[in-house]
Parts: sequence; C-alpha cells; structure tokens
Amino acid sequence: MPDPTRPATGDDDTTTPATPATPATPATQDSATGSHGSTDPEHPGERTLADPAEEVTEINPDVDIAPEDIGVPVVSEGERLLEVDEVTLRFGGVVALNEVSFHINKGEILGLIGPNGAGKTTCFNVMTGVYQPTSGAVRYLGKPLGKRKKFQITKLGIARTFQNIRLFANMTALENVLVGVDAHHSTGVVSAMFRLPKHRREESQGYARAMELLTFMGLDGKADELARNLPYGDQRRLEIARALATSPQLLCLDEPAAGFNPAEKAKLMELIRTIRDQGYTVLLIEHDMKLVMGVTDRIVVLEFGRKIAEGSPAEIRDNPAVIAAYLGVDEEDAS
Amino acid sequence: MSTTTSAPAGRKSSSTGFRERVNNLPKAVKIVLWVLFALFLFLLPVLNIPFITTEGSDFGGVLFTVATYVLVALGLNIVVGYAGLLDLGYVGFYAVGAYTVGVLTSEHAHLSWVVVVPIAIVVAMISGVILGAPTLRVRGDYLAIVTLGFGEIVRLTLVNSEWLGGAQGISDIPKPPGVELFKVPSLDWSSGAPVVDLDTTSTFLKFGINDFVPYYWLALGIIGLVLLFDILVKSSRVGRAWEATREDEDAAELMGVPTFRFKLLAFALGAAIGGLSGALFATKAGFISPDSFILLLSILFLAAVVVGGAGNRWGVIVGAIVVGYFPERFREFADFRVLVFGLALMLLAIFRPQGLLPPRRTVRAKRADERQAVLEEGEASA
Amino acid sequence: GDTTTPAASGGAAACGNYKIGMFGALTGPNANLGIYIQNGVNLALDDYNKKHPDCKVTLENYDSQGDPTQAPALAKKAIDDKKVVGIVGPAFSGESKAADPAFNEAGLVTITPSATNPKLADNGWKTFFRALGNDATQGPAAAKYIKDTLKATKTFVIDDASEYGKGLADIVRQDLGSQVVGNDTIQQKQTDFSASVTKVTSSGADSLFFGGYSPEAAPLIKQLRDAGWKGTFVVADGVKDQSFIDNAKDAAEGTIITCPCVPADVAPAFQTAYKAKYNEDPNTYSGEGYDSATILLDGIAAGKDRSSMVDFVKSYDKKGVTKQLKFDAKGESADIKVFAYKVENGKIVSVGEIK
Amino acid sequence: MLLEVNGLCVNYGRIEAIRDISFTVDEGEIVTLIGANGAGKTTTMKTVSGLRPVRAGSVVFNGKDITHLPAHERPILGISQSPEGRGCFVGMTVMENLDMGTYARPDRKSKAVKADLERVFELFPRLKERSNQAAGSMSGGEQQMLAMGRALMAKPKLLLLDEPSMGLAPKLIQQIFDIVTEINSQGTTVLLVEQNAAQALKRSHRAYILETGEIVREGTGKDLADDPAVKAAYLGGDV
Amino acid sequence: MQNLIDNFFSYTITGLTIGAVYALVALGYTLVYGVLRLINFAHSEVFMYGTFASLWVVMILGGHPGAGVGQVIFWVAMMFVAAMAMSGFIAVLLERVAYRPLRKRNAPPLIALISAIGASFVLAEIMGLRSRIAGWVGLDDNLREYVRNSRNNAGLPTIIQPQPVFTVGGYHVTNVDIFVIVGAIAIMVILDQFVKRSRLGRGIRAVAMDPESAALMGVNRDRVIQVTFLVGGVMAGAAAVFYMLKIGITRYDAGFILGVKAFTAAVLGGIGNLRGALLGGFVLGLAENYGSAVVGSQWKDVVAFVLLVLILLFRPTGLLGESLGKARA
Ligand SMILES: Nc1ncnc2c1ncn2[C@@H]1O[C@H](COP(=O)(O)OP(=O)(O)OP(=O)(O)O)[C@@H](O)[C@H]1O
Ligand SMILES: Nc1ncnc2c1ncn2[C@@H]1O[C@H](COP(=O)(O)OP(=O)(O)OP(=O)(O)O)[C@@H](O)[C@H]1O
Ligand SMILES: CC(C)C[C@H](N)C(=O)O
Ligand SMILES: [Mg+2]
Ligand SMILES: [Mg+2]
Repeated sequence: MPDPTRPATGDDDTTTPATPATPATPATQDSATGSHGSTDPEHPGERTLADPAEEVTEINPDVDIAPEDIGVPVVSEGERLLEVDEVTLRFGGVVALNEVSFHINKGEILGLIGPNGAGKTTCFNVMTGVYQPTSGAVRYLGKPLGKRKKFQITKLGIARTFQNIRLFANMTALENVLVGVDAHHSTGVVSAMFRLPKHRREESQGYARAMELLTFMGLDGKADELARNLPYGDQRRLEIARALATSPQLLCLDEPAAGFNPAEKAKLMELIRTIRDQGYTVLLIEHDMKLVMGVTDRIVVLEFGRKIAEGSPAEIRDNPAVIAAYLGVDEEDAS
Repeated sequence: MSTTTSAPAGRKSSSTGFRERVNNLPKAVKIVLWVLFALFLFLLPVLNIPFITTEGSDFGGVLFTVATYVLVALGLNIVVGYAGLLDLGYVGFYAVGAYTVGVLTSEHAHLSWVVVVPIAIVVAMISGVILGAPTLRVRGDYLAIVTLGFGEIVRLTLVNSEWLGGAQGISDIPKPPGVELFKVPSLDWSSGAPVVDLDTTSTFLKFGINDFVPYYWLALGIIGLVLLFDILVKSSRVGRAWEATREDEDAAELMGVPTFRFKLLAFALGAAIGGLSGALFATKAGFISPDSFILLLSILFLAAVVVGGAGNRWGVIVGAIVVGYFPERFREFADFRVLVFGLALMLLAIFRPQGLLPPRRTVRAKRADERQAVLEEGEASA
Repeated sequence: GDTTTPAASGGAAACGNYKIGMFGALTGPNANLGIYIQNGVNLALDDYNKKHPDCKVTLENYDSQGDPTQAPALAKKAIDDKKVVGIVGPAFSGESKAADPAFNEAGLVTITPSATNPKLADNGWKTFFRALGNDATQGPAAAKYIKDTLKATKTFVIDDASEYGKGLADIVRQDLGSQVVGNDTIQQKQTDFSASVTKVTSSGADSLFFGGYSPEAAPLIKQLRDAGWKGTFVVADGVKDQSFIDNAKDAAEGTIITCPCVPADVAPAFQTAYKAKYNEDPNTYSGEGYDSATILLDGIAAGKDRSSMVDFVKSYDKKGVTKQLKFDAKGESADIKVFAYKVENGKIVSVGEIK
Repeated sequence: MLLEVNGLCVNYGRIEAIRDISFTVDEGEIVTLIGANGAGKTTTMKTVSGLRPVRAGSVVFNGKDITHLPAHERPILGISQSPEGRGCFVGMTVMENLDMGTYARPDRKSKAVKADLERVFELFPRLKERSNQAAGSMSGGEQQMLAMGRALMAKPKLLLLDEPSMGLAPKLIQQIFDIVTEINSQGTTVLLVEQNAAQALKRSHRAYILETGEIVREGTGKDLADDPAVKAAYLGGDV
Repeated sequence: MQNLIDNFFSYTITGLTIGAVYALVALGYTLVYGVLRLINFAHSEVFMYGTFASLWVVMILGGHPGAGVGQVIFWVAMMFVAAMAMSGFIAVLLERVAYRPLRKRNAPPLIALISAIGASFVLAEIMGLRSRIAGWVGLDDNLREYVRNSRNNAGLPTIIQPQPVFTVGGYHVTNVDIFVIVGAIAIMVILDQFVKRSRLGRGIRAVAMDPESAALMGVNRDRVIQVTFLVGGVMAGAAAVFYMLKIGITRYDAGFILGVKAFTAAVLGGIGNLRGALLGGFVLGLAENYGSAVVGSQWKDVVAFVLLVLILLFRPTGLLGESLGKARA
C-alpha cells in the first residue's frame, strides 16, 4: 500500500515513485499455479471448488465514507431529495420517457426496473443533465435542474455509474477517484503554481478521502493499477468509488451487478446497503430480481417509457402488470 | 539525444534502471548533479564540443532555435499531451507572440522589450481563448482542422495586412536591454584538443545582432521557469482534470469536471507559452515576416511533442531537441536533409511508437505489451 | 584593370586566403536566377585567380533558396567566417531585408547585383551597395513601355505580396494612374489562379503587369491564355528566367520583360568569355554579378580586409562590363539603365533600352 | 467432434488468463462454461474465435487445426460469436448491423438470408421496430438483442455466446434460453458462457467449470446443477 | 461585390472545376479516415505523384497543342491510366511502409500522423530531388527533360485547347470545364456505387467502428485497409489529371496546399462520408472563388477556413454528418 503521506499527484517526476501496489509476479508457468483450489493436475475433475467468497475482494464496510459537506441544504431522512415530474423525452419518433413521475426520499434505496428499452438509463441521463427533457422537469431539493450542465449537477450532489463501464482507462485507480474528489475543490492554476495553503490542504484531504474510498471498496491494494488493467468486477467497484468521491446526496447505479455471478451479487447487495447506511441515498437500476427485491425499499417500474407501477418490493412482485411486462410467467427461473 | 550521454544529463535517459539509480542518490548528490547539469547547459554553446556542434550553422543560433522549440513543445504538450486536444495551428500563437513584439517595439510603437513580452504573452493567451471559446465544442479531429485553419488565417492575415507589415514583415525589432556582467570565452577544438579561445567570447548578457549565445541563455532561463510552472500545475487538480477530459470527456463531465473550462484553460496556457516563444524568436531574429510562421512549423511542433512522447514533459523536450536540432545537424546532407529528416520521423514512429520518452503510464503499459508480444510471437513462430 | 598591387607581389606571407561570398538562391524554384549570377561571379574569380596564382580567392556559397527566413542564419554564418571579406548579394529583395542588418552590424560589405527594391537603400546600412538600378526606375520604365510602346490603355496589375513584387507593382500602379483597370494580389507558391483570371478577363484589360517571380508567372499566364485572354503580359526581372518559358510553354510567347540588367551583347568580351566557360550566353544579372565580384576582388588586390573594404567600395569608380561602377551616398548605382526584352519563339530576346 | 481445444494457454502480457485447458464440443451439443469473474471464460471464447493469440496448445475445428488461423477467416468456416460487451457497430443502423452478420456467408445473396432476417425479427420484434435506429443509441438490452441477432444471421455451425443474457430483463432471459435451445435443436452447436448458471446448466448437454484459468470440473449439465458444491459456488445456493 | 454579381457564372464555373479536384482528393482523406480514423497526411503526395505521372506520359507520347481529336482522346486516356496507376501504387506503398508496421505495434493514432508526415516529406523530397537522384543512377540524356529543374515548376503542354462550348451569363464555358466537372462527378458516382454495392463500404465502416467485431464478422482488416488506400489513391490520380488539364503546372510541393484544401473539404462535408466529400469539395471551391471576388484573391484561403469554422460551429460533424457513430453516455 502506498505511503499515505505521499502527496496525491498524477505527476511523473515530482514525487518519488511509490512501490507498486501489486508486485509483479514473473510470468512463468509454475509460479502462478497452485494458488487456487486443489492442485492435482492429473484429475481436474476431482478438484474441490474454491470458496466463492475468496474470489471476491473484501470490502471494508467500517471505513467512514460519509459524504462530505458540500453546502447542500440538509434534508432529513424521509424527505424528498429528488422529484421527476411529468418528464417526457422524445428522440425523433421514439418516446423514451412518457410523462414519467416519481420521487426519491432521502436515505432510501429506490429500485428502477423495467423491460429493456423501457427508459431507465434515459431517466438517469435526464437526471444527470445528459439529455434535456422534452417536457416536464426534474426537481432536486425542490428546485428544478433546468438547463444546468452535467458537471454542475454533479456538484449539486447527483452522481452516477455507467451501464457500460466508463473509467478513465489510462489513469490509476487512485487518480480516477481523485478526479471525483476534485469535483468540490477549487484550486486552479494560480494556487497550484504558488502551492498556496488552499492547494496543499485540498490535495492532502483529497488524497486521504480517495484512499478511504478505495479501502472501503476493497481496492486499496490496487490504488496504483491502471484502471484498464483491473478485472471487470474491480472496475465496477471503482466506478462506484469514483461516483462516491463526488460526495453525492444521491448515488445512481446503472446495472452495477451486470456480469456478476450470484455470489458476487450478494456481496454487492451488502455493499449497497452499507453505502446507504453511511448516509447516501441510492437509486438502482438492476435486472436481477433477487438483488432488487433484497435491497430496495421501494420500486418504480417503467415500460415503454411509462411508469406502470410503484410500490414496495412485495407489492411489485405480485403486481400482475409487472409480471406480464417484465418478470414473465416463470418467475422462479428468472431470478 | 547526444547531450544525454554526459553524466547528469542522463536523467533524461529512458532507462528506468538508470533513473531509479539517480533517484536513489542522496539528496545532496542529486542537487550537485543538477547544478552541474545546469552549468553544462549554460556553457554548451561555448564548449563547441566536436560532433555535437553544428558545422553548417552557428551553434549558438541552433541552440537558441532548439530552445524555442523546447518552449513551444512544452506549451503544445499542455494542449495535446495533457488535455488531448489535437492542435495543428499552434504556430498561430507563436506568430501572435512574435508580432505583438514586432508591432509594439518597432512597427507602431517603441515600447521597451521588458514591457512588451508580458503583453505578448497576454495577447497570445487572449487569442487562445478567442479561438478556443467557440471551437472547443467541436470534437476531436474536427478540432485539428479548425486549428489548422486558425494557423493559416493568422498567417494570411499577416501577409495581407499592411498594418502588420504585409508579406514584407517587420524589421528592426530592438534588442532586449542587457547588462554586461562577464565574458565567457569559447573553446577551440581545431587543434584536436580543446583550447580556450579568448578572442571569441560571449558577453553575459549583452544582446547583439551577431552573437546568439545570450539569447540562448535567456531562453534557457525562461524554459526553467516554464518547466517549473508545468510541474506545479500538472501535479494538481488541474492536471488530473485535463487527463480525465482526455480519457473520456462525457464521463469526466459527469464526475464534476467542467471540461470545457479546463480545455479552454489548456488552450490559453498553451497559447501563452507559444506566444512567449514567438516573442523570444522575434527578439532574436530582429526581423519577422509571415514566412516565419508557415503551416509546416505547426506540424513540426506537433512532431516534436509526439515523437518525444506526448504527455511527458521530459519526453517532449527530447522531441523538441530532435526536431529542432537534427535538421541543423543534418546540414551536411545539404539538399537531402529534409529527406533524411522525413525518414528519421518515419523510423522514430515505427521503432518508438509511444514516443522517445513516453509518459510513465505508457511505459508501464508498454512493458506489459512488449512482454506479451514476446510471449505471443514466441509461440506463433514455434 | 591594372590590379597588380604590392599586396599581391608580397607573396604567400601576405596572402590572406580571402573568400568572397555568393548569397542567393542556388537551389529551389528560383535557383536559375541565382545561378546566372553565380556564373558571373565565378568568371570574375577565374580572372582574378589567373592573375594571382599564388594567392587565390575562393568563393563561398550561401544558398538561401530565396527564402527570407533562412537568410539571417546564413548571414551569421558568413559573418563568423573571418576570411570572407565581401558578399555578392543577397540576390533577392526579401532576403536582403532580412540579412542586411546583420551584415551592417558586422561591417561586412554586400554588393547586390540584383535586389531591386528601392527601400533597401533607405535603411542607412553602411555596408549596402547596389550594382544596378532599382525599381524606382524599373517601375516607371515598365509603365512607360506599356503606355508608349504597347499603346495599351487598360492595364490590370497583379503582385505576389513579396518585398520585390509588391514594391514594384505599386510603383507601376502609381505611374499608370487611371489606366489601371483592376488590381489583385496572389500568394507565392499559389498554383490555382482561377479567381484572378476571372478578374482580368472580365476587366477588359488589354495588358497585365505582374510583379513577382516566374514560379507564379508561368501558371498565371498559362491559365489566362487557357481562358482566352489575348492581352499583353508584362513582367519584370523576377520573371527573366528560362524556367518561365519552359513551364508556360506557348503561353509565354509575346511576354514583355523589363530588367535593369544589360543584354548579353552590350559587353562582347564578357559575352565571349562567358560563352566559352558555360556554353551559353550570359543571362539575367550575370554581368552584374561579374561586376560586383570584380569590385570586391579589386579591393582584395588592393590589400583591403573586411573592415577597410567598405570605404574602398564607397570610393570605387571604374568601368565594369555592364556600366560605370560607382555608388552614391546611399550605396545606389550611379549609372542606371533599364532594358526591355520579349519572349519570341521560346527565347528571351532584347528589344532595346527603355529611354 | 466439432471443436476440440487441447492444452490451451493464453496470456495478457504477464497475466496468464487461461492455463492448459482442454475441452471438446460435439456436433449438436450445447456446452456451457461457467466460472467466476476473471476465470477466463471470455478469453477462452475469444481464443476460439481467433481474437486472442495462443501461447500454447491447439484449437481444432471440424477436423481442421485453426490455432493460428486469423480471426476473420473463421466465420467462413462457420464460427460466429456474440461477444461480451455486445460489440455492436454503434454508428450503423440496426439493419446494417444485421447485414454485417451475413458478411462472410457464402449464400449471402440468397433468399435464405431474407428468411433468417424474418426469423430474427420475429424473435426480437424490437429490432424490427427500430431497424433504422443507430445501434449506438439503443438501450443496453436492445444492443444485446442485436448482438445475438447478428450472430444468428451468420447461420454458423458453431455459435459462441458470451453472456447473452447480460443486461436483459428477466422475461427476455427466459426467451434467450428458449432460443438457444431451439436453434440448437435445428442443428447449430452452441458454446455458451453464462453467469446465469442455473438456467444455463439446465439447458446444456455438458458443462465445464473454470476457475482462475483452469478447468476444475466437468460433467453433464444436470449433474453439475445438482452438485452441492457447484450450487453453493455458482448457483447462488442459499445466499 | 459588384464584381461577383457581374461575373457570377464565371466564378461559379471556375469554382466548380477546382471544387471537383478538391472533392476527388478529399475522397482519399475521407476513405482512409473512415477506416483508420487518422489524417493520411501523405495523401497530398499521392496526388502530386499522379500529376507527374500524367505529365510524363504526355511527354513520352509527345503530346503537343493542336492535335486531332483522336490523338487528344488517346493522350488524355493515357494520362488517366498513368496517374491512377502511379497514385494507386504510391498509396498502397504508403500504407505498407508508413502505416502497417505501426498498426502491428498498436501505436497510438497520433504517432501514425507523424509517420505520415515523415512519409510525406520523403515522397515530396524524392520528387524534388529527382535530378540529383537520377544523376546517381547515371541517367540517360534522353530522360534529362523529365528531371530538369526538379524543384521548379513542370508544365504540361496545352493538349486540349480550351474552346468555348456555350455561354452562361456572359461566361464562356469551355470544353475543359465541362470535362473536368462532368468527369469528376461521373467518377464519384461510380465510386459511390462501388462502395455501396461491394462489401467494401460496409467493411470500411465496420473496421472503423469496432475492429474486433468486424473480424468476428469475417472482415479482413488488412485487406480492407489496403483496398481503401488503393481506391483513395486511384481517385487522387484522377484528380491529378483534371488538375493538370485545368492548372497545367505541377511541382514537387504542389500537393501540400491542395492537400490541406481537400482535407478541409472532407471535413466540411462530414469526414468519413463519401457524398460529404463531394459536396464539401464543391462548396469549398465555390466559396473560395466567390470569396476572392468579394474580398480579393489574397483572402481566398481565409474565406475558406472561416467558412469551415462557421459550418463546424453550426454542424459539428460537417454538412452531411459523419458516418462514424459514437457510443452513448
Ligand atoms: N439517442 C437516442 N436516439 C434514439 N433512441 C434512443 C436514444 N437513446 C435511447 N433511445 C431509445 O429509448 C429507449 C429507452 O432507452 P434506455 O437506454 O433508457 O433503456 P433502458 O431502460 O435503460 O434499457 P436497458 O435495460 O436495456 O438498458 C430505447 O428504446 C432506446 O432505443
Ligand atoms: N485486455 C486485458 N488485459 C489484461 N488482462 C486481461 C485483459 N482481459 C482480461 N484480462 C484478465 O484475464 C483474466 C481472464 O479474464 P476473462 O475476461 O477471460 O474472464 P471471464 O471469465 O470472462 O470473466 P467475466 O465473468 O468478468 O467476464 C482476468 O484475470 C482478467 O483480469
Ligand atoms: C534576381 C532578381 C530577379 C531579384 C529581384 N529583382 C528582387 O529584388 O528580388
Ligand atoms: Mg439501460
Ligand atoms: Mg467474460
């Protein structure tokens, strides 16, 4: 693990290089074998399977990653954080969202589900300023987002991950998170140039917070790995860490469990709960019903750009419209 | 580059082993090495080291040219290397800087050099903002052609504007005020061994028409300052924002990076450094005309950055030295020097595809790639 | 002349191993113009070295390709070579403007056999001399020829924005006055002149004056003729180059060229010597090149070095192959003539002095 | 034996993604690979389709050694892949993407293509509705349908499906497995990678379990599905 | 302005002829950009070699003014053959030497630009030094004519004497004008059909968007790229012939400015888009000429670039939009 006193910089030469987080193992055949499962090469069929939990990087739920005070008015638990009000969005002939309304309360985990192409990701895009709604409005803390730019919305406290991972592939894990932390910093050229106290303070605090987040997500050992060299699961986790780094009030996760196996999904479920317990509000898009049912407090269902249902997981599970549109008849199989 | 063969200059060496060894030296030793290296750079033009010294053209002048290239490359590196914006019209800013000096010291006013250079930097920076504000919304390669257009617009405006001296340019640009502190004699190697030649001296710092060495010294000092600036800014939030923008603009924006503002900042800073370099050029040349700011120069500047290793400041310095020095060194090839230079660019591209000194991360990635290639090729041919 | 001097008889010990420099385009698109001059200079050197076999003077070439941006570095190179006592050139006006300040500061004499921009003499350079008439005489001569000899009444004027081309064209414009029916400016290296062609043809001009060099003159007239323009094409010394005819081919026929350079037959002895060496007639500024070099060589023979050469040239007064060689206070030639030439059957032939 | 993989080793630089794995796929079979993240499933698929160079071992298809055959020649032999992460041509329309599926088909100009297109549209009506929409603007799940449809358009002998259900809604997942079973019954051999292991095992003839680049178990789909260890590890047993 | 109104048709026709040349050269940029997403900086030299090939073939055949129709047709046909062959060859060679090695090494796109710049210098200089190079080979005196003054202009004899065919608005449209405009459009229509009908077009786009998926579909990337260069080169060869017929003079560095213009045209129309290249070429040719008429020839290029900037500001992917898509957020 890198020396925490090291200034957090992405620069080549000003800092002494940290020792690589993961020592490079030589690429020889024998050195890499035998670390997992049993080792009798003659009878592969006889092996005992590895404990799946061992495969999953351990997260550290105890690390305090509560959002930093970013000057957003404090809303108490249960109050409305964000409201989607009669939002319609058209792409030419395609109506991606059709008068959709729902809201998210502070401190809850809200599930957003629906068939493919129902408009879930589009909903995220509208909430984060990627698209402007054709009509209707998104209100955050009671105020419409209006024509705010993407980065301004992030600064207000809405952060997201992407359905297709979009990390800064050639930056290290730590640098990826630092970019998120920087969202609320203000050092510019002048303070960097003269190394003003503000700059030093922000750098050291930012570095500390980034390391905390990495530790929380179980990525502290990989802080100096390039994002693109991380395994898929780590990349998904790093996306969450980066989003958390912006100290959001509302964290939007777009299919964070895609490509995970059931064991990994279970871990993720834990993680999402822990994140909420640390003071975040979570909006979750996910197709895995077990996960959605297990973690959310409330669910909104979209179909063809319209909201077709809203309610507690139990209500949604039994809603005939949802079953017809989304779950399909053989519900057991689907999960 | 040949200068890297001497001891402290080896810091530029791409061999990580060497670099680590240097890094591991005690701090005091490092400082001494740096000082020696600085001294070496300072004395380089008067040492007249055989083989390194250019026969065909005045070595002091060549070193000055190389120094302006280095400066330009550092500026362009901010735009291309850090922020990932392909700029094919960088010479435009260089011209703006040079012409600001020309206009304010000779053509239309006779302000002092000391006043004019900061003005030139500011004017170049403003021109960067003026170009950037509308065009930075244009993406990727479209930006390349827009900037190329800008460079040409600047040049053609100079050609066609009487007020700016037209195609005939501006002459009689005054020299900067100097102080005559001491004289530095040069070495003469004509007898085989170095002999101190007391007749040929350069005065620190007297700016004349026919001794280019003081200009080199001036440029060297400015490079030092710009380098420091670059190091400080890059290793801050600003540097990270540039990098994130380069990697994935949309994602960066959604992570709270005002990408447009940072791109504009990169453009403005790059332009300012380009303008500064142009101002130096005008000062030394004493005469500027639109012919000094042709499109080809933009391309050479870009070549310096890319060949050196876009994103790594030491790399682009090496690249600038290659692009600025080799064509002069190749003077003995006479008519064939552009041909040789072209071949050199191709060979560099093919054999150092990541640049001479790629940024740290690319080095790492490259090492992995190389090992992979070895492994894969080993199998494929087996 | 009678150049046997004490210095020469002083033998090898006093021999300075001096050099003179030839500064101009020896390669590049305008190389011909430089080479014509260089040939003249070489001939002068041959003459000198034949007379002074024990103390030869050599020629150092500074090939600027006619490019002003390369000129200062070359000037510096010449200045640093302490053996160089004088320069023939710079050949072009643009490069003169760029390089002459350095020569002036270094006190190294330059005698240009060809750069004709009048403003060059106004800079107060002590080392500047011009062995021919400038465009302040060539321009009016061209205008006069257009008006009086061609009897043209509508003239279109185009320049190439260069120090030389624009300077000359502006003088012609001024002299032609209301007879100018249109103006245009092109760029050096341009090849597509369609817009200018339209302007010329639609202006109804019966003559066109172009201030510039042959690389642009050739495609310009070719495209004009292709568009059916029938007027007379008038150019100046910058186009007096065989490559103009090689490239414009038939379109070059009938072009009028003015030049402050003397026709080959003005100095028959020189013509013969030149022909013997190069197997062709002396060309544009060969004679002027010969004369300029001769002045410097006379200086060397008189024992002058770099620093004393300036005064020697200033007080020089002898008959050269082209004219009486004598300079006024500004370094301008005292004896000035402008000639007209015409392209006929693929050759440039003299049609006499413009008086 | 349609596909035979022997002692395959593949590296990403110094990372050994798969080590000495061997398996076979018989004509007419559905064979599933399951394993945790990073086990090497995708790498195996890519090696079969030629996108990754082989360090050691061999790949034999239909009796022909294709270990070093360039990727673009494999579709001609009848290997088609629906890649992980979909790999749709984002700037092409849905229709053009489907067209690309037939690029290497010898009978690409025949009527059969039209019939296949109808069939794909029948399976995924959304694709028909949006046949002129740019693939890049389709939703994640829609792109997954498109990738699948494109692979079907190639009418391969061996269809490689890398997590075909990723990002699909529960109802559609169901449908995807039905499709796999159906095209298999029509004669296409399928090599399947799935995280949705319970479903996959149920539908497949045989399966292999991959762990950190090695095959640790193999058996019929049913046997593995009933194996408590497998259940605990991959089927989300009682989590 | 009055000048433009008075001579509108004249400026239009000349704009269209030069625009046709831009368009043909632009196709090469657009095609290569389409597959490799990089600016083939040396494409201008591909064009320049075409101009010389077409010139030399006329010299070899002894082309001269005032010949009969049959002879002229033969000469012009040979010009096309020579120029297209030469440019096609140079383009393919370029791909082999300057691009393929880089692709094999996974070089970043910017370095490919540098390699292309290097190649561009080398190609131009070889042509500019042909007399010197020929000197080493001990050139036969008969060939002197071809290499003389290698850094200066080389002019083509006027083999087609321009003759007015009809008159619009006072401007005599000549046979050469018609030939250039109609010929260029015809060639582009053929290319458009070829790219559409053959699988090449789809292959190009697929490789550009996702090389891995393209391979999975059976697209041979190296081949697609090679054919793309070849087609681009052949188009540049055709452009070279039209250029020589219209402008009549070439030089070792004649490609540079024209290349910049053609690339601008490609971007103007929407890079990667074949019809965009056509439209961009004509728009640029016209804009330049109209601009020259209004503000003076010396501002011609400024007009072109200002237009480019304006168009990109309002249509960031060119007039017809690029055909290469982007992934969504
Ligand atoms: N830019 C666009 N242009 C045209 N149609 C679009 C665009 N973006 C989205 N759509 C369409 O809008 C609909 C909603 O898409 P969205 O991505 O929100 O779906 P989703 O609910 O996230 O689906 P999935 O679960 O498959 O990810 C889809 O049918 C999609 O094709
Ligand atoms: N491009 C790459 N560069 C370096 N390593 C890679 C690359 N792609 C995969 N790997 C590594 O190779 C190993 C196998 O990866 P692979 O993608 O085959 O796994 P997988 O079984 O398909 O996993 P998943 O379920 O996440 O899709 C992993 O350790 C992964 O990190
Ligand atoms: C050689 C000459 C044609 C030069 C020209 N008279 C000039 O002043 O530039
Ligand atoms: Mg989605
Ligand atoms: Mg996978």
